[in-house]
Amino acid sequence: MTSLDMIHRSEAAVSVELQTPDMTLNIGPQHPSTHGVLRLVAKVDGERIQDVEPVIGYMHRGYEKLSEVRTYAQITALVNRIDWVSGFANEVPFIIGLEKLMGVEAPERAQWIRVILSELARISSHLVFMASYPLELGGTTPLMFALREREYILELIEEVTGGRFHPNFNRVGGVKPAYGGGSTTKKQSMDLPQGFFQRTSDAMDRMDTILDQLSELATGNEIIKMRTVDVGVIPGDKALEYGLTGPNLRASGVGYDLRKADPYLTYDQVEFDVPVGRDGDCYDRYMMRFLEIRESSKIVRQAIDKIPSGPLQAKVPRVLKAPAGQVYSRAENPKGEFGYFIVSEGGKMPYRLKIRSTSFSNLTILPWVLQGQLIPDLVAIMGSLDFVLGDVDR
Amino acid sequence: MEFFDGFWIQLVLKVAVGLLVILTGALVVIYAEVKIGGHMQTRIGPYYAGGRWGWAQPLADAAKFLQKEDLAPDGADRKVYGFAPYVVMMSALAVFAVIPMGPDLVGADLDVGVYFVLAISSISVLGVLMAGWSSGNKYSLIGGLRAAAQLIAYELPLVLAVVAVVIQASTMSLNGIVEAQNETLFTIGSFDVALPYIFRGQIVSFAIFMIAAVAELSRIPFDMPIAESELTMGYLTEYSGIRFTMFFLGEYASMIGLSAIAATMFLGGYSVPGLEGVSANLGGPIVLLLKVSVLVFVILWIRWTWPRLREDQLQHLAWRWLIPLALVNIAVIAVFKVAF
Amino acid sequence: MSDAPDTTAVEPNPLEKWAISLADRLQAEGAIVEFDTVRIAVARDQWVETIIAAREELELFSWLSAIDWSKDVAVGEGVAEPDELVERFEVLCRLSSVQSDAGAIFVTTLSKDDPSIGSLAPHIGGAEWHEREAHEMFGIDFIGNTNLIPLYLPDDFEGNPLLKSYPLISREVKPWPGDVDVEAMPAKDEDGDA
Amino acid sequence: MGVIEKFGAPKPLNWLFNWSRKYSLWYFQFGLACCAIEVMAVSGPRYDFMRFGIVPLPASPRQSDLMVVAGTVTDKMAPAIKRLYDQMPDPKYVISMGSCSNTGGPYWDSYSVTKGVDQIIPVDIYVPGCPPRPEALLEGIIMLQDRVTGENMQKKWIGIDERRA
Repeated sequence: MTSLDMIHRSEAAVSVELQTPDMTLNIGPQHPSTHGVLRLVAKVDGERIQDVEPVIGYMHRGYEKLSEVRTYAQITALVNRIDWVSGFANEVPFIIGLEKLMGVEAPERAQWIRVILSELARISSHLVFMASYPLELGGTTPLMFALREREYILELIEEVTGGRFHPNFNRVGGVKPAYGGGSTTKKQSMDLPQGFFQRTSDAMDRMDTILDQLSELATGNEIIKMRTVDVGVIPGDKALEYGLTGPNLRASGVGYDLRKADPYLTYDQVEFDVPVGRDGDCYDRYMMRFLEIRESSKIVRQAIDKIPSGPLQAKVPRVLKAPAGQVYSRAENPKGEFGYFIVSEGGKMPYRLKIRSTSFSNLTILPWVLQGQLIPDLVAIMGSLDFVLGDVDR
Repeated sequence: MEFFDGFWIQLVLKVAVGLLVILTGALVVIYAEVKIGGHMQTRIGPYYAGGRWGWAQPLADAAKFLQKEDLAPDGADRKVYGFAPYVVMMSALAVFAVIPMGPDLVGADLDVGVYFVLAISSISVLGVLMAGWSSGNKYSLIGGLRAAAQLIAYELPLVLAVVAVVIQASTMSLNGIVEAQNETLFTIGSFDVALPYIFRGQIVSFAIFMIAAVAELSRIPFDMPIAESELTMGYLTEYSGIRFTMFFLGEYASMIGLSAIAATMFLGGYSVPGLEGVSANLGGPIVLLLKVSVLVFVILWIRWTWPRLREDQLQHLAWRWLIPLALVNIAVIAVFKVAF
Repeated sequence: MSDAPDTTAVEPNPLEKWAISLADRLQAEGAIVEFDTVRIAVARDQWVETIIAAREELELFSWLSAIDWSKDVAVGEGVAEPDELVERFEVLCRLSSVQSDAGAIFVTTLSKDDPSIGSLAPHIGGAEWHEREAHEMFGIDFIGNTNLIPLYLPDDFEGNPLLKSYPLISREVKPWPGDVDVEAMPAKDEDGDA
Repeated sequence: MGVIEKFGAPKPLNWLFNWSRKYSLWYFQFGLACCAIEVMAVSGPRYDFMRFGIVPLPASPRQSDLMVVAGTVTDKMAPAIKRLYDQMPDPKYVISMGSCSNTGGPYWDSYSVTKGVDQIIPVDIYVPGCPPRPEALLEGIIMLQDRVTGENMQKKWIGIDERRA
């Protein structure tokens, strides 16, 4: 007997006492607000959620198993697609771990290129958030504005890597030699496209003005504030307990950013601020991303100034074999700490690859934070956690 | 022309012409919605349908929905489910019966026109509730209940805003209200100046009326009943094909309807200074159309700019702000009416 | 940790010093540092207590997972020296500090006969899903976690995919199509028994 | 519309019906994986599939004509996709977008991925790519529109599926 039947039947009981049986609302797996395929089984009393049980796994593709039957080079292609809005950022921790394992160090220019592309990926990921979050609150126009700007960022990524958002650009010991360099000599043609830095810094200038526009349209909007301020508050200790990282953790007042706390690549050579929130509500989580785009564009600008010339690729053996060992490497993905625990037994493929995906940990808090909220707030809270289902399910 | 004098003939003609005009209008507004919305979002919007500018997009939509399979879910209460769209559509269309488009161009010049309009337009709540209840879908049910709560909450400020106008015009006939606005207020030289009510102290009523109208239409920022990101499509979730079209057209028809009422009551309706006699009958509809277009545009503009409120915030707005404000407004208007 | 090569130099570097002192403070069995990764070996019956104690200084619960050390490898590569391998599960849990770059992976060993361990879920809310995942993927029981229902896979799915003995049927039906230097064709004698 | 099923629609009517379906493909807001982000990009200002009459309004399958299976279909998701497809009213069209939903793509050997959405629902157009570029999806949409133009409603309503023929 479904609960709806119960409601129909309870008509008779109205005169005796007003019964309101709990309704079990099944949201998803296809639902406009679930960013893909998440299912929530919510017990609701009217519009108030009493208990919610997320059902994930609709996008489970078995990454960890598939990685065990793929060579290291093939895995880089695969991991792009874990968190599909920031493909490049997924490669970075994996390749850093692998380089550590193999004792290779990428040339400095390659490291800077990784920094630039990571930050571009961060901007594009945050722009997707800036696009989809107002949409969940009902505003359609910020979506289009943010998507429009995202295209300019994707253009840059594509120019260098050849892919719009699954670049597969990292190689052990460097980055893939990009095509399209100016000269015909072989050495120069294996570099970034000509004029890339100019176009990138132009795009960053554009980004700053656009952020002002977006802040007028969305961030400063009273309705958005009404919908997000003091909604879905996550205190810092709860966030740590549930393993939240990235903007979600920083919104709760914990200023933990791996780019500062455990600098990788060349992040120790650039100056930037880490925005930290105060209340841990949806508005703070929204603002974290908003502010981080500005910081990212700062980093990109500095990287353009500081990038040295040189080779893109260190010498590595033709067949990639990692020596036996276990390494955990992590990086600050747009969504938080993204890590790979690589267990190698000396072969061409890892013996075990544990992927610490950000959104999975970020989503574990969902049942806790949704308790007692209203259905409209469910949408606001889920959106503010900014998860990607591929990153949750892997 | 004896043929046209018969009551039934006249009625059929009126209804036929009215239906044609209103439905065409609704289609135009739908087109405007996607096209203007597109341009506001730096997109092009429909482009290829019909050869140029995508002008035939709404026609294609309508013709397509005609061919769609008409589904009713197993758990649905068939009769109520089937009847609900007609209720909504009827309430949207019946409003037009009393809207004056010229001194003599009015479907039925009721003495209690205002009353009729308010009564008829609130029937749509019933249709929405029927749709939500009968669909046998939980989203529909929540959507229907939200719609009912919302429409009831906003019916009040709507009525109270209208009451202020009725007090000032001392009539409940819509024609009378237009004529009251057409009266010469003062003269500058030889030029008679008549001002619509919006410039005669009714600006607050107008604002309340428009806010409540947007809420009545369940449009952003008050579109919780069909909040896509929350309730899929709310009470519309299970409707397909021709029945969905009815709801869809009904929504846009009532958008025109409410805009026309607002134009009639606050912006002087069909009248514009200098248009009198026969030319008022000829030009009236055009004047009204222009005024309606402006209001419709504003409603579209809001839709494409703002996000939506939450259900409790919406109720909060209605009960704690709009209704008290409307009451104060009535008191002020009444005092002025008596005093001057 | 028999198979992990001892890369410790003669004089411990700061990271190793820290790791050893952490292991001492937590009364763990030992610490291994390789490739900047700290692993702290924990006795199975001390698991929950150690992790809770460690959260005093490593606040962020990062992840929990497991490794299946097995000789029976259906797909992919096995261990380097299968003859010396002790078949076992390793349960790993990573905690990290949010004040510094410190972080450690806590490791405990479970025998294949009795793959069960105390659950962290009642103490660390975030562990619940990770334990569900490990339960589903490896068949490890977490005693005290009341919600060990499948997390990822459909209800009628059988087997624990991340066990080394779990085959990928698709590969057997149709081997890797390209002539890339990936691996040899799957051996014929592998049993597709999930 | 039993008449049309028996005698077929006269040509102008058939044309009108086909034309209206061609330019009014309401797209069901439904995304699975990476490709869904590309669909978002296609709905965005630079590509804007609303030009072709793809209106991304309905969030419910009941009002939609076009389903773009954008992304990896897993065995857990497959029944839900089948159900959503069944909930769509006829006439309806399916575009399978991306390698994953065409064949399983990079997850061809996974234990949890359905190798091709055409195992569960009929597909009109396959768009290759991982993910397909927005231009590729637009091409797929135009191909679908061309296909709709040549359809015979009589056959369709009787139940002759030209896709299967």
